[in-house]
Amino acid sequence: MESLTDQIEADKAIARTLPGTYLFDGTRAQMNFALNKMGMSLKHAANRRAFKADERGYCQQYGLDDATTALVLARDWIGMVHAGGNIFFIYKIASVDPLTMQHLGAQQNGLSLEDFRAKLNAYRQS
Amino acid sequence: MESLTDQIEADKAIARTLPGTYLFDGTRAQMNFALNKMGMSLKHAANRRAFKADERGYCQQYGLDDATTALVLARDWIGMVHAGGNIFFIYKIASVDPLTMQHLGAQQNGLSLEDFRAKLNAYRQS
Amino acid sequence: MAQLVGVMTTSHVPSIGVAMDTGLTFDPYWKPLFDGYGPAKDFVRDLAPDITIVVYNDHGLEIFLDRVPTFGVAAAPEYVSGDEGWGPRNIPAFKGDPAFSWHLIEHLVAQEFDLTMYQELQVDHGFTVPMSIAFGGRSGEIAAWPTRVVPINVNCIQYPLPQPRRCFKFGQAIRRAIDAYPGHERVMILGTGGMSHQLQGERAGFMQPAFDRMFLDQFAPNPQALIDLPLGTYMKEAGHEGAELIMWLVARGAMNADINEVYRHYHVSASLTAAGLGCYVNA
Amino acid sequence: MAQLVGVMTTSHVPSIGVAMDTGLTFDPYWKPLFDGYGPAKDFVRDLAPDITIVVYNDHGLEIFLDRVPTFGVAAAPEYVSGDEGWGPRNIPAFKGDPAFSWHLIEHLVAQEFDLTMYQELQVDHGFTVPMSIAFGGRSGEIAAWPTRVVPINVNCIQYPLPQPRRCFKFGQAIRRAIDAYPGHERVMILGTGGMSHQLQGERAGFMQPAFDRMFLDQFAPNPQALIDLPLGTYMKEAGHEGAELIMWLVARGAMNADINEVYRHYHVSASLTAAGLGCYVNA
Ligand SMILES: [Fe+3]
Ligand SMILES: [Fe+3]
Repeated sequence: MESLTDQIEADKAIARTLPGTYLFDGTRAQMNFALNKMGMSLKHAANRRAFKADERGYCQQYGLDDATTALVLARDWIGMVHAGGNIFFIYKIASVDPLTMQHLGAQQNGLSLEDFRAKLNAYRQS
Repeated sequence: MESLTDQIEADKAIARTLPGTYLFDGTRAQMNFALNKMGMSLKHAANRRAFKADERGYCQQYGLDDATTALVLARDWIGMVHAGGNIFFIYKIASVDPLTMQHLGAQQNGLSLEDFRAKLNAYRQS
Repeated sequence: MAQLVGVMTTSHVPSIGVAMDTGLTFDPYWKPLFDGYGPAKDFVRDLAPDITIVVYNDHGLEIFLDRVPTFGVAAAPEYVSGDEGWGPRNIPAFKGDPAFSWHLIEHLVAQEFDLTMYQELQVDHGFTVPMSIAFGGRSGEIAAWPTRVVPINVNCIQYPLPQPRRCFKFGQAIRRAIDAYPGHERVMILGTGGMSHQLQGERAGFMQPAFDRMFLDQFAPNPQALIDLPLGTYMKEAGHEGAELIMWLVARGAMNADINEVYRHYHVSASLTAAGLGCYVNA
Repeated sequence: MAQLVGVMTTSHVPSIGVAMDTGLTFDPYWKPLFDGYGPAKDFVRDLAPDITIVVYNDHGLEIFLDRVPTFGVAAAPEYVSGDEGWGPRNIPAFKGDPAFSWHLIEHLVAQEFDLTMYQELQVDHGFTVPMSIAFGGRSGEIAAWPTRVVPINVNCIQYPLPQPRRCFKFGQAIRRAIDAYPGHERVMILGTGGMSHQLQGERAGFMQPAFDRMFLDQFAPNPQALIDLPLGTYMKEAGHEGAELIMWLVARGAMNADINEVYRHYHVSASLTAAGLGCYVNA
């Protein structure tokens, strides 16, 4: 009989072996808590203004390490995901600019916005 | 067969019919949310200082109605419980003075601290 | 007793809210989607629910990673649209029904669901967009919501998400609680989220209409097939965020075994999300 | 696999913490209580747990009525004593074990427990006082905790509390998770709260030693008798706050059907609370 642990591991293994996918489990949730917390803080308009006024200082205030701060300043979304960013919290950084989820999708795919939109629209045929 | 609702109501009825007991269920949780929220706020030392400096103003800031504010100013613990206060949140008001849970117990019983302690100590015989 | 009069399920996407709030619903990009919502609005208007239970997930408005509840049920007198990072939606506040909510909470905890109970809660696009689709006019416009609401949130942001099987059972328990309510309220459940989409990683933009159509085909007649799929399979076939489809299973669990599909709409895509919608009544 | 090496159960009362932190444990009022803790400290020292799971309830430090979880499991790297209103206790920080905590969380959600997952959490007297009793010296003094910890909180402040039956099952599920952990850690569970006490209302100060003794007598050989009691009965017999005894049932659920009582202590009273303590190992 398959053990409970085997079931859990098998379930996670499916998501973990998907290309370009980063299962947001406990391991990732711990990876860069500070980055996600900084993103969450931007739900407050006053914090968005403070971030805009001094992005680097704001990142330091939330305890981001230098590498992560550089990713934020560069709006390197795929880099932030690799570094433990959760899309819903880093999206709040994007919203300050403002960028849409399509911009984030395009950059993560290494595509121009136009090409990424074409890719999305191509699903209409399927 | 007893329905789920009957079971729930029977269970609550036991606690609701106990003398001097106020089952802290949804009904009571709604009754005076502002009072409990004000009590909760006193877990921050800065808020305790603000409360001490201007108790009435602090209560108003948290939206307490006049009757509840009067209970707070008078340290009328049983009155606060009757008005929807939860003991763990109003205890934070007491801690500002500071009073102990024995003071709150005595006042709720209508006893002096000495008599209430004697009542507690009498259990040692049982 | 109160009565479950019907279920609507729909995807929730921030940009659908933006399209409604900025008058873009007749725009060529959005028109096919919004045209498809018309019959659902008629369905909901005819249901005329007194209470709408909205099963949704929070996306970082009220829930951060410091404290993630699996299931939450709210019992506040009012809920407002919160600021997710691009300002709150300019829509009326939602009126709650604390008495009904507390009844639900008591009956769900008694059935061994380990809820988080809210007395204060703001709601995000996961809640407000489906409400606008269901109750608003062509462009989501509305002066006042014609229903009281109960927000029920389900963890979809941090693994472990609740299993599909658990979500279905949660719906069954909600139904028992509705049936036990000593009023005559008409209750609708709005199941939200999905369908296939992925927002994070190099796979962002992934959709899979074939899986979504299978899900829609099985939803009414054969939900067991959907409950038996592991979460990993949802993430594989519907995308990392497409696992939100577990919230449709909460709504399905609340219905009879036999149900009728009244209406279905499927549109690829609303931004990165394959947008599905279904209207169902008990047979 | 990890091993459950033993269970200690104990009441938790703020004033016990105050007595320890202000050097009153030899005071005539407190001495009989602290004398009784000695053998429990020996028991815990011999168990030498690598990990201690502390089942406790928050009393308004981290949990307010805006958002009350039924069950929470924490996975933080560190936990500190928080300020409940009279300043934090001056004790060392507690080291967590995130890997073990996440294992527990995954195995509990898979067993259909609808947890709240914490990555940040301060702990209150419900947690710190039992830890000082178990691991500290005569007056609770300690330079560093000799164990990693996992805080598990249970709603005891707002009805509906989880049923005694559900708490016992929660313990059973925790045990399965411990047994499945691929390490060699020695795990202790600290079940806290109770025994009879009531803090609110004209009935404040109520205690009932006869009920507490019955509970202690049945705890090892016949927990079913305790699980079958409704919550209302706990409130009647043990007081509105005495219903915290459900947390002892979580600890009991994690043990074998057959267990041995190694030590028991019962003292009336610590302030308003009848203070009980038990040490148990699997038979
Ligand atoms: Fe979503
Ligand atoms: Fe307690």
